[in-house]
This record gives sequence, structure tokens and C-alpha cells, in this order.
Amino acid sequence: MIDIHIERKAFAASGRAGAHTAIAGLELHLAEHEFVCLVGPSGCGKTTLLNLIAGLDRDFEGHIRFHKAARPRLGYVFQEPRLLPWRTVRENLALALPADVEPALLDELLEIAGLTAFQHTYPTRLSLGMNRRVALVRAFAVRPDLLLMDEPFVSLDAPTAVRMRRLLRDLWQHRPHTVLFVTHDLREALELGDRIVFLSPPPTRVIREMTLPPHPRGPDTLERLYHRIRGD
Amino acid sequence: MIDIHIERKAFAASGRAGAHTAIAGLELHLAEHEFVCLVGPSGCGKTTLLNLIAGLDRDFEGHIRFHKAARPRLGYVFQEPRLLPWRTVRENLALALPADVEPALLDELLEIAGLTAFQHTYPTRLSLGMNRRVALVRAFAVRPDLLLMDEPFVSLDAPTAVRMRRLLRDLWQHRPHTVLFVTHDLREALELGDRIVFLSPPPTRVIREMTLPPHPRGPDTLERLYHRIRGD
Amino acid sequence: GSRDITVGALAYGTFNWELTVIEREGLDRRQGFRLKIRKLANPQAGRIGLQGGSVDLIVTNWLWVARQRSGGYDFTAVPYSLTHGALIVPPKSPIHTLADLKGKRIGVAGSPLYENWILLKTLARRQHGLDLEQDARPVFGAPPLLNQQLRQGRLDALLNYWHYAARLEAAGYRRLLDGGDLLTRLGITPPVPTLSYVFRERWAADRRDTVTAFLRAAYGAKDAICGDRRVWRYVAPLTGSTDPKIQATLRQRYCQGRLRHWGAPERKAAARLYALLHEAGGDALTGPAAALPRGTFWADFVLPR
Amino acid sequence: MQRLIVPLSLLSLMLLWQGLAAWLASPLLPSPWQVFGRLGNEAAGGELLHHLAVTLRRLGISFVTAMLLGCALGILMGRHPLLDRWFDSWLTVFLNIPALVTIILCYVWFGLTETAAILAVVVNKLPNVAVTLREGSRHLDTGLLEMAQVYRFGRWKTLRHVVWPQLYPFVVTAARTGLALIWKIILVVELLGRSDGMGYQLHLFFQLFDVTGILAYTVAFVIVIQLIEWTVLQPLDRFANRWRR
Amino acid sequence: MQRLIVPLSLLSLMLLWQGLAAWLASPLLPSPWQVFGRLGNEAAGGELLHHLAVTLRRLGISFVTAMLLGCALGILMGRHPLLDRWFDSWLTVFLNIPALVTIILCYVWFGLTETAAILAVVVNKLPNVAVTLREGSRHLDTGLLEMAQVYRFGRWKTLRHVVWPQLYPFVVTAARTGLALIWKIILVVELLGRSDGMGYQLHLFFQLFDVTGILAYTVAFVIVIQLIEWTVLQPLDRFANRWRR
Ligand SMILES: Nc1ncnc2c1ncn2[C@@H]1O[C@H](COP(=O)(O)OP(=O)(O)OP(=O)(O)O)[C@@H](O)[C@H]1O
Ligand SMILES: Nc1ncnc2c1ncn2[C@@H]1O[C@H](COP(=O)(O)OP(=O)(O)OP(=O)(O)O)[C@@H](O)[C@H]1O
Ligand SMILES: [Mg+2]
Ligand SMILES: [Mg+2]
Repeated sequence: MIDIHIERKAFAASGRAGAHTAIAGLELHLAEHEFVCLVGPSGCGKTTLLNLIAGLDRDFEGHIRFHKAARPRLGYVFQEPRLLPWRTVRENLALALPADVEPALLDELLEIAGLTAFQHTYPTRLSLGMNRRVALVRAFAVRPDLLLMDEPFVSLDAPTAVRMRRLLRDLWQHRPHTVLFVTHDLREALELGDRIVFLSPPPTRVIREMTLPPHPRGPDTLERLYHRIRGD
Repeated sequence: MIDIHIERKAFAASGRAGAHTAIAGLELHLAEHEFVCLVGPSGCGKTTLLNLIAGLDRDFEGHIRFHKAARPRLGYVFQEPRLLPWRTVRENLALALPADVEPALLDELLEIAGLTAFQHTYPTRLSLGMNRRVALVRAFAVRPDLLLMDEPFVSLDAPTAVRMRRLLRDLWQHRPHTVLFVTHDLREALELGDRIVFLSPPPTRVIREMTLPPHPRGPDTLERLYHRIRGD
Repeated sequence: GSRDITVGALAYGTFNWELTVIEREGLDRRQGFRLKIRKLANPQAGRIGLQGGSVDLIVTNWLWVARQRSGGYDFTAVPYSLTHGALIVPPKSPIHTLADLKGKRIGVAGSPLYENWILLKTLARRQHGLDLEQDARPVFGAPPLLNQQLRQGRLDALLNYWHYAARLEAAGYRRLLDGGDLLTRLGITPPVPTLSYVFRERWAADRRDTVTAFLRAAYGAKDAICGDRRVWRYVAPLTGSTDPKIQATLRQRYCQGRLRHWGAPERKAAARLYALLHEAGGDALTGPAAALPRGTFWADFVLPR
Repeated sequence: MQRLIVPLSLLSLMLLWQGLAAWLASPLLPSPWQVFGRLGNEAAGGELLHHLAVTLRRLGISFVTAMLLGCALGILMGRHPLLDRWFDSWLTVFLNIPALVTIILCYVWFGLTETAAILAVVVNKLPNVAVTLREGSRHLDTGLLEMAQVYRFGRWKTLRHVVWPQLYPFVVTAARTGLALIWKIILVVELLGRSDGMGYQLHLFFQLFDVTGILAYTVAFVIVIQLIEWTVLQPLDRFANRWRR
Repeated sequence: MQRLIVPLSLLSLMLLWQGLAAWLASPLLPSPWQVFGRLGNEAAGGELLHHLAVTLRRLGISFVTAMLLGCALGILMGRHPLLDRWFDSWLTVFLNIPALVTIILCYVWFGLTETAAILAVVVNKLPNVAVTLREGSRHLDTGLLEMAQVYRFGRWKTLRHVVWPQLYPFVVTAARTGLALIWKIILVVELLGRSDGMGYQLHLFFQLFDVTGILAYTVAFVIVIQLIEWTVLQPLDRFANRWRR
């Protein structure tokens, strides 16, 4: 689906800080309908990479090529919720909804996220975890071709996180799309992904890729994989 | 150290949403030098509770009593970093530092947090995880009597998180202070806390308390405890 | 040309008295023209209107006409009135001659380009060797504000426009001298007016009859105001004052200022006045021309009988 | 208690004024009673209402025009650095041309007409609005703009739902100080070339040094603005900020 | 390319002016050459510089005073709802008293003095600053304020490091539109009761209908303001926004 080759992504010098090379010589290929997890140290450039793929930042050397002609429709769960504070939950979702998605989907997703009672509330009156769930619902609701997720399940309590992970897998199985999923939680990556990509500290490259056995994976398989990785 | 009794904490009705009772009849006692973990569903009122304890919100029925006469010195790791974007990392820390703490402590903490190279950078030029680390350093640096932490280790990669947890325990052992620690990660709570307090969905009360065996706890003990709790 | 004349007038000015009388008494119909009045709040507004062609005729100082003519405009003037501004002192003021002005605070209406101020300076220098700019303390400001300052005792003497001066006189203040006295003492006789009806020469050339008819009506109105009690009764409120004493003083000054003669001697006196002001005030006041530009006064004007 | 503050504050303002007037005991500061009495008379005579209506009409038209154009220009300049650099000096120039100059030029070119008057006010006010909104749109939240881009809000939706609410405080500032500024300019505009309106009337009072009249007209205008504040601006404020915690 | 924009923009403004002047061919819109020629003459004569200096002195003093007091009042009102409610109407009143009225009253009470002139300007400008800063301080980031409270920043540190940077865009707006407004008011102030300064001089030109003179003085002032923009405001802008990404 996408070929990513980032020769160099640097941030301009500013103030006392000199120019800072965040990514250098990163190569990544995402296949159609693949679920790739991205793991790497804090500050290594994961968010930067997602922004490049989303087309939010075009100031880099290299290329990002989509196989299909048109840019894919995006869902992006940012690292912060990024909701419009002056619009209610429902309005925030409705604004992002493309014309070809029927609003009934929203009701369903809100129900699963446990937000039905809060759909007419402003984000400023909700907890951070609730805001993050709204952002999740928004990304799911647009029926994306490419779903970028930057630590989406952080700040969710365990049962909700389980529910959201299940929802993600269901949606993904039901309507094939490519997912690029940033997480610091190895267990989560092992549970969800088809492949895990490990990034180095900056200047960032891919240091290791690991293709996972096919789903479903039992708890024992996961534990085994987890310890194998941690063992290195 | 503190007796907390919150008869009722409600948020005023506004817009289409009616008045919302977040906490009702919550009772909590923190002993001197105790490390208490707070676990509860997203949106149950954990942040609200921390704000009440911090004195940021005085609009509630009930009381919060400190045993010592004066209000304890606070360290508060908010759920978001809450750094001043127009001040560098160093300046942000220096501003919060009380007069009786020597600035050399900052260097040490910044080193452990892996931020030494970034101390003269503005928070807007750092990743979210790095911002969170700065907020952590700030809370540690003030040498608080009472440390409130709202999911402090979220968004940190595994090695950094391990390092920060160790730092927290070291500081805590070195200079006794009370910690109230909100987390969704049961493993983390088991590893760090003296006691875990479980909260109900709103209107929120304490549904269960669990005193943990003394430190150090080996990985096996933790796994056993984890499965015991999940097993309920 | 058409028989309409749009006239711009200050709402509480004496010109407005005349226009009201022309309208009420139907003098315009009788003389065969149609009068349209635009009331304005500020003297500058009239000039702007005349420049932009929004009004055809206003009353203003002919020095301005002379200056504009040097700049290529074809404005021209017809004498309006002989009333001049005056130098006023408080009732018990120790100032009795110009020499007493030494070291005093003198309020001057508008700006240092006020022609009476220039004449006063010239006279003081010639008669007493006083340089009022240096030896006295002139204060320039808005006329009503200056009146107030004099009443508050913040000024020792005030050179103001005639209708402001008249108000002070009605309140018992003393007139030390007025613009007419200044001219006489500087040797400019016979009396010449400064206020004039002003319009465009080319505009007037197209409708000489209408303009003449208007001027005849206006002069008729002057006589009516001064001679007819019935007329004065409805003109009096137009003074903007309800105080009969002020009204009477204003009427008296207005009527004293009626023009009796307009001929070669007057034109010559005007030219001398121009030359004197040009010498004393420089290009700023009169424009660059050293002598009164030809056509400053409308050649076709004869004082109506 | 809360509800009493506004009346109490107004009352105290009156008392302050009354006290000052009593203390000075000068015709130059008439007491509120005199001024309100005069206001009543003038209003009863219909004169005041006529002039007020005329001025408010001019104010309304030029306010709306200046706000619309100024907001558009300001937002464009705030978002497009090239445009900003290009028009920056122009803005400085137009911001600092004395009102007098534009007014005279407008009148001279377009005659002593209503259009000229309104144009003069707009030219004077527009750069102010533009400067205010430019400052506002320079500091928009990048995160939200990126979100709008990812979710393909398009130009109009982004403007309406993302940009505008952030500009709101600046718009309010521009509106509040704008009404006041226009009022100041309109007085000069009316003074120099109209035969009606508050400015015309105020200047006549000034020539007669009728401070009571001046204050009566001022009070009339202030009352209108205060009513606009209470019935339009403040409810709008509450509505626009309903989401704040 | 970037560096060329400003000169190009200024040049095009000149050309526009020149074109308009050539097209109208009227003494009421002199060409830039005439105006700059006149500017040179007046500057060489020393007159212009004298009046400019006088006006800038008045402008400086009243600007600083109005900004300081206005910021203080605005911030207080923005942060304390009770104070806001109390002074809200007062602000509306003072915002909408015509410049003429305050100027006259100041002159009448304090005489035609320098103090009266500066006071009149301050009284006119202050409510504008206050309204702008009130709007700014109503919308402060609660999260950061809470942080400051928890970490015991105290009043002064909070003001300086937390509140002030957030108010910055509003302060800039108040300063930019403020210079322009003060300039407009100072012209009237000088016109009504001072014997020097740009306003006094402009009034003379106005009486003589000397548009070239008016524009020459206007241009002189605009140049000063543009220099202030380039040497003070814009570097300050860059400095204050150095943290933005
Ligand atoms: N300012 C507010 N106005 C109205 N309701 C609020 C406000 N702040 C919080 N709430 C409500 O109070 C409840 C508790 O919020 P709180 O932020 O304390 O949750 P939390 O336990 O911290 O959740 P999370 O784990 O998601 O952070 C939520 O249901 C929220 O809707
Ligand atoms: N706008 C910016 N200007 C300068 N440097 C930046 C900017 N944004 C990010 N960086 C730098 O680029 C690096 C990568 O940042 P990025 O946000 O992509 O990290 P990340 O992998 O998402 O980290 P985290 O897990 O903490 O979110 C960081 O070192 C950061 O300092
Ligand atoms: Mg990131
Ligand atoms: Mg929370």
C-alpha cells in the first residue's frame, strides 16, 4: 500500500538548539490490509513519521508513495485527543464524518466506547480518557483506508482498553484497511499486530522487524513471544 | 497524613447537560509515607479527586484534613504535561523549584530522565513523552511532602518507564513522603504501591482496598498477585 | 444655467439668519431663484463642500479665496460684512492700551494665521515696539474654549471672532479694540470687509442673473433683520442663545457691520490689506502672490440699493 | 447580590459624578440631574432621536462593512506570511493616516454625501480590525488545524468550526473598541460635512459651550451602546463561551 | 525573494498613489514627489522635526501611561468577575465618551496645559487597552494557572511567566491600534488647545487647504511608526514567539 523512504527529516535550528536530525535513512513498506505496530524509544520520531505519512509535514528528503493513485482516506488518532473544545462530542464526530458514512454508525461506536450518555457534552467537561475515546471513535467512524494510531489506548482503564482493542480488530477484519499503530506496550503490539517494527533512538532507522504468527494467538503464545523479545 | 471524606462532588449543570455527580461518599485515608495506588474506570473521578486534594477545586461537600498544621508541599504530575510552552525545559523546572532545593538536583534528575541534551529546548520542540518526563522531573524536584501522580508513566517507552519507576521508588525511600498514584496499569500498581484502592464507576466510592506485601516483590509474586486480582 | 443655488451655512452663524429670512419672506421666489440650504457645523465643512462641488456658495474669509486663486482655483468673493473679531479684556482689567499687553497671556482664536492676530502684532510693533510673540504669551485654541478660559481667569486678554467676542461683551467684558480699529490705525481706510460670499467664478459666469438675484435677496434680508422687529423675533432664536442681552449685542454688532460702500477705494484698501498681511504673515496665510490676485473680488458685483 | 452589582455600580458612578459636580459647582460640569433633564427635553422634542437614528444608521453600516472586510483581510494576512509581508506596510500607512485626512479626501472626491461619510469611517476603522484579527490568526492552534486537514474539513468548515472560534476573543475586542472608535470618527465625519447626526449636533453645542447639551447627547449614545452590550454582545459572549469549564 | 517583498510592496504603494494622483490631476491629491519634496523642505527648515518631536513626546508619555494602567485594569477585570461586573458599565461609559468631550473638560479644568493634553489622551486610550486586555485575560489556560498554584509560583511569578505570555497577542494588538488611536486623538488635542505639535500644524494646513503639507506631515509620522514597527515591535514579536513551532 505505501512505500516509505525517508532519507532525512530534520527540524530547523531555532533558538539555542541547533538543527536536529530526527529521522535518517528510514525504510518502511506497508502492505494492503496489514496491521503494523511501531515500537521505539520516546522521542525517536514516531509521531514525526506519522505526520509525514499523513501529509502534515512535507519538509523532508525522501519519498512516501501510495500504490493507489489517490491519497487514501485517513483516520489519525493523534497522541493528544485534538477535539474542538467548542463543539460537543457528537458535533466533533459529525464534522469529521465523510458524506458516504451513515451517521447511524456513530451511535453504534459511541455505545461501544461508553460515551452515549455524553454525546452532547463539551470535551472540556469530560475526563482525558473520555476525550481519547472520542478521538478513537472519530478515527474509526470515517472508515479510513489508512489508520494511523499514536498510542491510542493509553489512559483507558483495562476493561475499556480490552473493548477498544476488540473493536479495532473487528473493524479491521470487517473492512480491510491498513493500520500503523504506535505503542510502548509490547503486549499490546503482540496481541494486535501482524508485524512489529522496532525503531532506533534518533537519528531514527528501523533496527528490527518481526512478523508475528497468524491470529488468533492464545495468552500462552503471547507470553512466550513477550519473553522472547524481552530476552534479547 | 490526610483524611479525605467527600460527601458529594458535583459539576454544575451547563448547556444541555444536567448537574453531574462525580463523587459521592468517598472515604480515603493516607498515612504518612504511604504509597497508595488509585485504580478505577476512565471517567470515574480520579483526576477530580486529585484536584480536590491539591486544593484546586474547593467546591464540594465534605472535608479534606491534613494532620500537620500547614498544607503539605505538593508535587503534582498532571494527566497532561502542563509545561509553559514559552519557557525552556530548564526554565520550567527552575520556576517550580522552591528556594530550599539546590538547582544541582535538577541536573541529576534531568540526566536520569534522559533530558540533559534538551534542557534548553522549548517544550513545543519535544515529543509528548519528553514533555511528560519534564513534568515528572518537576514533581520530583520540588521534594514534595505529598506527591500526586495522574498516570505519570504513560507514553514512556519500556526502558524509560522502568528507569522512572526505579527513580520514584529511590526518591521515596530516600526522603519519606506520601504518594497518591493513579494508574490503569495493574502491574505497575502492584510493583510500586503499598496499597491499591479500587474506585467504582460514578457516582464514585471506594469499592475495595488491597494492602500489598512488603517490598521487594519478585516477578513471580507480582504475576501471582496480578492473576489473583484479574481472577475476581 | 439653472436657477438653483445650494448654500452652505453654519447653523448658528449670521449667514443662516439671512438665509432663514430669505426663505421665510419668500425673497428667493420674488427674486426668481430657488434656495437650497445645507446646514453645517464647522467653517471647514463649507470649504470642503465648495471644493467638492457639493455647495455652490458659502461665507468665508476672502484671504482664503486669494490663496486658492494662487493655487489655480477660480473662487471669487463678494463682501459680506464689516464685522471683525475683537480683543476683549475682563471688566476690571488693568489693560487699557496695547502697551499693557506686555507679559500677558493672550488667547488667539484658531491659529497664528488669524489675520487679526497678525494685524495686532504689526500694530504693537509699529506703535510700541512690542513683539507680542516674545513679549507676551499667546495661547492658540478653539474659540469657545478660549472664551471659557478668559472667564476662568486663565487668560488676560482674548482676540476672538466677533460673535464670540459679542457674547463676552454682553457679559460685561470690555472691548479693547476690534479688527476695524486695527485697520484704521494701520492706515487702511476706508473700512474693508474680511468675511465674504464665496463661489466659483465660472459657475457664476453661467448664471450671473441668479447670483445677482441671490445677493440682492441677501442684502434685502440684512435690512429686514436690522429694521424689522417682526423678522428679528424669529431670527433671535437662531443666535443659539436665549439671553436677550446676548441676542441684542449680536444684532447690534451685525447691523453695525453692514457694508455701506463698495467701490474702487474699498478694493484698493483690500489690496493694501493683502499686501500688509503678505508681508507680515508670509506665504502661509496669503499664498505666494505678492499682490492681491486679480479676480479675488467678483467684478460684476455692485452693492444693491 | 450578583444581580445588584450592575445597578449599584451605575448608581455609584452617578453619585461620583453628582459629587464632583456639587463640589465644582461650575456650569462646566452639570450634575446628572441637569443632564438627564436635558436629555428628556431633547428626546421629547424629537431632535435627539432624529440625530441619534441618523448616526446609528451610519454607525451600523460602516461597522458591519469594516468588520467584514477587516476580518477577511486580517485572517488572510495572519495565515499567509507572504501576503502579510506585502500588506504590512500598507496597513501601517492606513492605520496612521489621520482621520481628518481621509475624511477630507473622501468628501472632496465624492462630495458631501452619505456614501463619502460612510466610506471615510470604513477606511479609518478597517485597518484596526485587520490588525487585531491578524494578531489573532497568527496564534491559531496548529494541532487542531492539522486535525482539520487530516479529516478533510475543507476550507469553509475549517474556517467556521476551527479558526473562527479561536478568533472569537479578537473579534469581540475589535467589535467593542470598534464601536467606540467609529463613534469617535463619525463625530468628526459629521462635523465636517453632514447636516445631521450626533457629531453635527455636538459640535454646535461645543460652539455655544453648552456642556449640558454635549453630555446629554453623550449619555444618550452611551445608553444605546450599553443596551447593545447587554442585549447583543454579552449574550453572544455567553453563547460563544458556553463550552469553557 | 523574501527580502524584496517589503521594498516592492512599498514601491507599489507609491506607484498606486502616483497613478491616482496623475489620473485625478488635482491639487487635492498631490503626487508622492511633491509630498516628499515638501517633506524634505519642512525637515530642512527644522519646523517639522520640532513639531514631530513635541508630538512624539506627548505620544510617548501618554502611550506608556495608558498601556500600563490599561493593562493593569484589564487584567484585574478579566480575572475577577466581581470587579468586572462593577466596572463593566464604567468602561462602556468611558469608552464612548467622545474624545471632544474629554478633551474639552480636561482643558477647561486644567487649563490649556501640557498636563491637560496628556491626561486627555490617556483618558481616551485607557479604556481601549483595558477592554482588549480584559478579553485576553478572560481566556487564560486554566491548566497552566492550576500548575502555577500547585507549584506555589505566587502572584508575581504567575503574572510574569504564566499570564503575561498568554496576553502577549492582546498587548500587541493594543499597542498597534493604540499608537494609531493616540495619534488620532493627539491631533484633536493639539488642534483644540496647544500651540505646537503635528496636530496644531496639520490644523494650520487644513485651514489653508494645503493637502501637500498635510500629507507631508502624515508621511513623516507614518515613517516614524514604521521605523518603530521594524526596530521595536517586529523584533519583539519574533522574540516573544520564538518558542512556537
Ligand atoms: N469541568 C467539568 N464539568 C463537568 N463535568 C466534569 C468536569 N470535569 C470532569 N467532569 C466529569 O466528571 C467525571 C470524572 O472526571 P475525571 O476527569 O475526574 O475522570 P478520571 O477518573 O480522571 O478519568 P480518566 O481516567 O479518563 O482521566 C467525568 O464523568 C466527567 O464527565
Ligand atoms: N517542531 C519541532 N521542532 C524541533 N524538533 C522537534 C519538533 N518536533 C519534534 N522534534 C524532535 O524530534 C524528535 C522526535 O519527536 P517525536 O514527537 O516524533 O517523537 P516520538 O517518537 O513521537 O516520541 P514520544 O513517544 O515521546 O511521543 C524529538 O527528539 C523532538 O525533540
Ligand atoms: Mg509521539
Ligand atoms: Mg483523569
